[in-house]
Amino acid sequence: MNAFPWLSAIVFTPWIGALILALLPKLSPAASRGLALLFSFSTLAFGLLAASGFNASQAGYQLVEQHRWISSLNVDYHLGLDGMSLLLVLLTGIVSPAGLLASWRDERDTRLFGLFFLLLQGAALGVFLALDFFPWFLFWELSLVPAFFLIKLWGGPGATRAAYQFVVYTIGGSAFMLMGFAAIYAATGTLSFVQLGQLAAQGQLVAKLSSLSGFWPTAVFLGVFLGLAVKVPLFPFHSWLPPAYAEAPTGGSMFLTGVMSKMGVYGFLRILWPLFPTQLHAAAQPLLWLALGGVVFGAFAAMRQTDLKRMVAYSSINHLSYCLLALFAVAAAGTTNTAATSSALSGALLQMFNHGLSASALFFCVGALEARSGGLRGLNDFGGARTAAPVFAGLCGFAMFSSLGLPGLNGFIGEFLIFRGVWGLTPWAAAVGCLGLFATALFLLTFWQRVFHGPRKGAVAGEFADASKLELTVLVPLAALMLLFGLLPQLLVGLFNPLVATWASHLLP
Amino acid sequence: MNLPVQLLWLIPALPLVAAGIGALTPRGGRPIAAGAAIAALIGSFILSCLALKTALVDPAAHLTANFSWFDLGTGTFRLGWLLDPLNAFMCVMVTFVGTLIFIFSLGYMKEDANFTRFFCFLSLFAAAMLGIVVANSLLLLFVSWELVGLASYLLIGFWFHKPEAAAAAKKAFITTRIGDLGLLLGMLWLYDRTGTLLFFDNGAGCLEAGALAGLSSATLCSGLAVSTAIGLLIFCGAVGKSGQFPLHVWLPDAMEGPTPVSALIHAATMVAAGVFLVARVYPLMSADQALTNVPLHALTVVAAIGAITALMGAVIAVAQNDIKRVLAFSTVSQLGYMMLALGVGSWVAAIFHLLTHAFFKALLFLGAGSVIHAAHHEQDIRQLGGLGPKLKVTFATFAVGMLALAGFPFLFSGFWSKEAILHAAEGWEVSHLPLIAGLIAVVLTAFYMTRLVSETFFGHGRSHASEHAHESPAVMTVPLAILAACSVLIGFVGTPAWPWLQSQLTGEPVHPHGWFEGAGLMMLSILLVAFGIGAGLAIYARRTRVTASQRDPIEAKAPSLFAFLGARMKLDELYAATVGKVNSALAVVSDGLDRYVWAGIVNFLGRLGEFAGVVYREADEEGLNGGFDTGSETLREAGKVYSRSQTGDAHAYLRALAVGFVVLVLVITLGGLR
Amino acid sequence: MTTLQLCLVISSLLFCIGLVGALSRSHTILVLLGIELMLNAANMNFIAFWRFGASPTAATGVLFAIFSIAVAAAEAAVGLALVIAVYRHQKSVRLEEANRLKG
Amino acid sequence: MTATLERLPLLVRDWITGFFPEPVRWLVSGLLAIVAILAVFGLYFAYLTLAERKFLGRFQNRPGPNRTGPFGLLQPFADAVKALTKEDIVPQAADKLLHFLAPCLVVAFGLISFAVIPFGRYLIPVDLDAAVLYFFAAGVSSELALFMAGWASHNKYSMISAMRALAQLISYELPLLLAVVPVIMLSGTLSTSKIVVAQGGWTFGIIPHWNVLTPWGFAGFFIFMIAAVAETNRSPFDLPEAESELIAGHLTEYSGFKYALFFMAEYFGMSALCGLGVTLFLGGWQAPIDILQVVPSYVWFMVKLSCVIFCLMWVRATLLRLRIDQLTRLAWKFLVPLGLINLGNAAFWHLSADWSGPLQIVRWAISAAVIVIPFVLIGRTLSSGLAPRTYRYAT
Amino acid sequence: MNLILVLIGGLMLTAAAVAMSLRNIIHSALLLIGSWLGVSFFYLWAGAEFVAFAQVLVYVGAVSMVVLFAVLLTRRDRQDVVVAPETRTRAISALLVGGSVAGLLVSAVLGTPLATGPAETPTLTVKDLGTLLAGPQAAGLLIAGVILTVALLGAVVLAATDSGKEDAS
Repeated sequence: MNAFPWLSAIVFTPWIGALILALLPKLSPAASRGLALLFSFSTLAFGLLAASGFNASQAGYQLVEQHRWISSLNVDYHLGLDGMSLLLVLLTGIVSPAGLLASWRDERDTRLFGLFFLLLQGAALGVFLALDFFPWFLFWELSLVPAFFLIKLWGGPGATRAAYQFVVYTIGGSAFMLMGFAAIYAATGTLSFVQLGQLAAQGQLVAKLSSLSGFWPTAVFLGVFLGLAVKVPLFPFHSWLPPAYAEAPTGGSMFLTGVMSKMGVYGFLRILWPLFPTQLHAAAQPLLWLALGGVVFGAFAAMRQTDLKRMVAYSSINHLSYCLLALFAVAAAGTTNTAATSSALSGALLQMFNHGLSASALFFCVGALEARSGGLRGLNDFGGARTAAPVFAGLCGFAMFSSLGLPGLNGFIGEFLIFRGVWGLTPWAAAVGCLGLFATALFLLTFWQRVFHGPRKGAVAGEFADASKLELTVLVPLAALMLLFGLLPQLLVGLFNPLVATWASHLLP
Repeated sequence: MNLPVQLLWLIPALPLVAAGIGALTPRGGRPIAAGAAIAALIGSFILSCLALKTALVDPAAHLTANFSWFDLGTGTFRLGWLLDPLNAFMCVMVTFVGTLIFIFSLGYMKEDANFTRFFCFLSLFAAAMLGIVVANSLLLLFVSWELVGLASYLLIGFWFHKPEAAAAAKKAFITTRIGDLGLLLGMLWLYDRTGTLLFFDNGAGCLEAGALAGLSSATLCSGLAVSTAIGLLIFCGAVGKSGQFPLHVWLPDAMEGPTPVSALIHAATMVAAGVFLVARVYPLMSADQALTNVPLHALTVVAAIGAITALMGAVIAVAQNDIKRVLAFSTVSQLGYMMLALGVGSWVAAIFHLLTHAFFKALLFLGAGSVIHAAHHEQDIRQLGGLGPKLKVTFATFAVGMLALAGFPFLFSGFWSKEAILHAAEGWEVSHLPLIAGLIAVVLTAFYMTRLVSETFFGHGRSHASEHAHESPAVMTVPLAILAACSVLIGFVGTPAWPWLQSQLTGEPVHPHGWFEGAGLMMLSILLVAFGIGAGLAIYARRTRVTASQRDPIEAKAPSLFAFLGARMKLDELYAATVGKVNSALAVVSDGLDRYVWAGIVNFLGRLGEFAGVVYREADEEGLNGGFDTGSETLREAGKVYSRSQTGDAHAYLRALAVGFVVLVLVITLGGLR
Repeated sequence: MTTLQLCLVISSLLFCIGLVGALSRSHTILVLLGIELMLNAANMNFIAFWRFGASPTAATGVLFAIFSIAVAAAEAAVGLALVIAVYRHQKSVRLEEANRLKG
Repeated sequence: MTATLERLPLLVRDWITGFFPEPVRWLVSGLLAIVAILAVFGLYFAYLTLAERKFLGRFQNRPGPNRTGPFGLLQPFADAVKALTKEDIVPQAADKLLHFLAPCLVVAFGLISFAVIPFGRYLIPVDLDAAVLYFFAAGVSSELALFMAGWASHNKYSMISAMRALAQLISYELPLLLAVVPVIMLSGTLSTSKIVVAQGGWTFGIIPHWNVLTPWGFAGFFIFMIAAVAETNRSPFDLPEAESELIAGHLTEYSGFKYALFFMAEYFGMSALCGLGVTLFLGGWQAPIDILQVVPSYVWFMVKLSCVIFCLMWVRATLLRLRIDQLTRLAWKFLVPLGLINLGNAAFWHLSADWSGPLQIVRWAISAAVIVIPFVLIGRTLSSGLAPRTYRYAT
Repeated sequence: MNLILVLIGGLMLTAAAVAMSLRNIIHSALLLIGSWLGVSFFYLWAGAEFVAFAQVLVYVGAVSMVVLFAVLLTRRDRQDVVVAPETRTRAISALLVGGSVAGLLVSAVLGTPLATGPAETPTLTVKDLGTLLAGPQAAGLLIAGVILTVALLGAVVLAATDSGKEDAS
């Protein structure tokens, strides 16, 4: 690979787009939409280019960019790409344009919307690529600002409250994390994930933290854990999520669920686990319960929702909890079962990607329903939509069945691998988790049945258009990707398998 | 010409492609969709025959073609195809029966607006079923298994604008999914224990001796062998899919779908999948047979479930008035037979019955479809009647099917397969209860089938629909005739005298036992059949129903029992009151936790923050500021006193300073104070 | 008489000229200027001691002079601002008339 | 060849000093420098006046002086003769001593500024360590002369104009210094010769490393030049000599050669300040392109100086005179805040000196944003509520 | 060597003494500027180049301007700059005090055996000074900065016209 800074290009191109939008206040809505979409697509393009230059048989960071940034704080501008990052970059590249297209018809200040969206996209990409806590945390917090405005300004009637709750809750968590890292910095003098990971692998991180005071390792672990757990969110830190997802504009919801929720899981895998293996191991049993709580309660709570967006939001909690379930099972078990461990981790990574695809597609469908019904999105506001709009119904069904883990579509293989791994490590957790699978099927089919089946009624009784060209543009590629990755998971697994193998073989007992 | 196992994937792939074509065909392209579906299935049929020929070259061999699906850690995850007589026979049966059902659908669905989509789903259904059959991996099987579920969901809910159909579809999917979760867990456990999900992999597969030995030797804390536990979990899947007690409730509701779909579900594809699954993993299920110190054998449970289901299905069928529901419960009952056979150790008999049942149940459902089609979608047998003379071909073929199902001696296939099962049950050492249940079911089967035929075809029409019925077109009757012929002929491949099928399935020669070895049991069952048919004729054919509202003779005798059975033993209500209640309670609890507890905690913390702010403000104003005020006041007072020494003349100050300096220096230097 | 002593004598004389000016003149601005002269004399001492002191590399004297100049500038600014303020009140710039704290 | 040309002034100096005995050579050498500056800049002043008149003429679409000598080239000498032969008038009530001292001092202070400007690679009269400080110290002294002229004339217009001039000079001293401080910070020295050396080098051989080519330097250069125009009392900041209000300002009571001295001092001051601007921001005597180094450095300096001065003439011909309150407001509310922000900007630039790769672009972007955003914001705030003037009785 | 010093000192002292005795304030201010310039020449002579320029910049450039402005702002007409002669008693007392202080200081200077440092002028570059100011003496620099800022603000507040208060008094 030549010296072109691919990763910086990935991160900053959306921001450049945002800057251009910011500097052209007189831009027409159509032009600003187009511009935003163009820059949003850059991630996919750069991501694919980076993937083409990516050596998939190697586990370490590639295309690394490291430059001294703030010498006095020992802070580097350090970007790197490994399989996990690449996976999430590609996911961002897919979800972001789709999210922009989802709000294509929103006439409210399109330029600003595109601007915030691109800002958000760049920040998320930065989180996925940064290898030093300082830039990482900058990106992490920067992502909140545009997200806040996206929810507040383009959201539904309860958006303001939801946005505040979202931001305050997340910042609250982040504050703990920041304090934790301040302690780490005080103890070790570095913020580089790579160096900290090496320290942790040699057991020195805990020793150095302990040298400050005995309770620091635990306190720091808890702080970092809180910051990440709120972001994912891990049950019971999730109460900001349903209102935020429900009130956000469709594009925002898609991005929130498709990409931002992955930031938390990514943090767990990139930071918490490598840096605090022993603490995580010690805490894994109760955490396992929490993850299971997310799986089960998320699914059952979704069953009770009458707001479709809230329902999908709860399903997100459920799906993301699978990822954490896998991680915690691995952490709880240690290194005894390499096959199960690699299964669980592969599954968690796949699940991250697949959930991004299917959940954002589901949000898109709900958004489309909302657009047709003039803002209604209750479970009982529809009926018989499949008669009126068969193509749309079919595509929506694709997303739904992908989400409930139908074999042959992408959602299944991740869940299967997670359950396979978790079963091998902590069988009872897998058994309890099955309850979530069942409930997911139940509420998604209820959704499908109430909205699409039966006689036409509610919002569908009148005029109800089938999928428009715009919707087809978004949904057909998404559906095709779901099918593709369902049939050929190797396309994704191949990217991160060496990484997973390394993880599985280097676990601490 | 043989079909190499590497090309076995073509068999499910052809209908899958047809499904794709059907999905992309617009509504107007009826011939394309239907043609593609039928042609693909005929192609699959031909390939299946070739595959069968290949398999029968060496019946004992398991031909496999495995390939890597994706990398997993240091290894890879592999899938594969399998060819042995078991799935070769299944392929032939599925494609053959499926083809006939497809052709029948041409006529039956002629007027439906969504004709193309129907064939798309049918093809998908067939493809998924064929996928189950040819899979050499439990995961691939599971994938196809779920696709079968999806296709059945789509087809049962084909007339989704009817709320009942939509509800039935959902019920089918959810109920089978409960079983599937067991299957999933079993699969996970199996994978975890053996490290592979391939059935046969040159000695490394999970159904081969090495793996099985490990599975049956390990025990759980309760003394149960691991293989037993895994087997039972996998059996859960079969229970769900094959409509076994207690998960049979979806099967009668599935009658909401179009009749060819019912035929396909009940005869060739879906319900057969469960039996096939158990037969496929039979080595695993029976791995614990050799153990004596275990509390439970997997097959015992299978036999018990099978017996219960066989009996229960037959009993409920007696009190049903919907022509398709009677057949549905007969299917439940017959599937119970098959499970019973599997449980008592004769998987061959089970497969034999599966094959014969496929033909005559397809025949019966298609016949019922023909009747419904002729009678303008009237399904209640009380409203029908007197159709015999009007629908001659349908009547004749239906009668053949009825006799086959009832096990009419010698001529009909159902007799032979049922005899094989009863024979196996007789030889089971554990208990004779399954045999007794089976025999009771024999009587009931003969009885309710006679009732069905009498009510439908004898007497005279009791409604406008039945009076103006007319025979279906040839596209529907020809498949009926073919199926009728097969229902008769198929039985002869597995008679005790010439057990060709059995020997081909097991791969070792089965010696024909003499005519009289099981003659006692055979005579008993013949008598029972005769009794059942006689009773039926006596009650229903001698005095045919006159009006639709006339009470059933049995209902007249035992109204509460009849109502109980008619309501399917109130099992649905029971489930709604237990499982459903628990489920919704859980949902309410989850939601409530979320809305009140977590949100409450968060809000409480927020309030706490506000409160702290108030406290700090008060402390600031009262405490700190107050202290400063007092201090300042004191200083000011002090200043007032001190200010009196100030005159205000700057020159004077400066002068004083300078003079003071001089004096001080002089004092120090001259006074010697240094 | 060494060079250092010469420097010190000059600065002492400058200081006293400033002092005499400050004491004898009644115009406030001139008083201030006298004081400035005294400050300058002090600064000269710093520089002289730095120049002929034990360790010129330490540069303490120079630094002190710099700070002193800075503070002197501040003093001048404030002082003259005071003069203007007083003048505005009393219409006079005579120092001895500015002996009331209340205006 | 180039080296010889480069050293040519030194060779000439050494040749001349060679005629003198060793003990007085240093004195001769110093005197030579003074004489050279007087000669060169005297001539330069002479032709600047001509050039200004010519250019102003062109700007106003008239030929300018063209009668005295070819193209009017002898006009300056004619003017000089005229000034020398005019009567020297001293008002009755004037403070005679100060009236005489003022023009002398103003020229003297204008001239001593030249001592620290590096005219070429080897051409710097006095290479002081604190040269920039010296320059400003010399610069502020000329304010004194201005005050003297105003006070001594015993004329209220002169007095008001002197007060105005002082207010203006003090106001613009601050932005001028604030614009210079970043350069000192970044090059780490007060020595003008080292500042020029620090701006040596080229990226790709064509982009010189002049301070003006950085965000902070660009902003600094403009602040510097605006302040410099004000410091030299030139249009549009020529309020002290606003003839419509103050007749001729502090020059009212001067005539003849004293008047000419003030005029000369103005041009000397302008040349010196522009010379400092060239030194600090435009790379001094450095060639703009690598390969153009064959041209001697002092030529480059004079070319740059002339360009800058031409720009000042252009400005004079184009812009209107400001009102006194607008003038001070511009300094205190616009240039000073901008200068302070630019100071922070330069600090950022200094701290981010080791950023490389794409961070360089980030560095540029941040630095540019830091100066552009306040520029826009402050500019908008100040100009808000100001509409184009409308004339009630004109249509 | 000493000749130059005596010259500078004489110039400076004369200027200061004359300035302190002149009646025209403008003239005394201008003469004082000369005296300050003399001080800066002394600094240059002593080798403290930076302090010398700072002295010129601050005293000649800033303080003198403030003084002149103050003078011009505190007069009603042109003749106000010529102040009345001081009373005899005051002048005599001032001279007495000043003379005694001068005697004291000069005798102290002459009577003290002072160590003589190096004859060579010490070199002190601006860079050294800057390093000292930004490093060990940073606190002093900051404090001086704060003092200057506060003084500036205070001066502005004091000198600013506040017509309302003026009327009230």
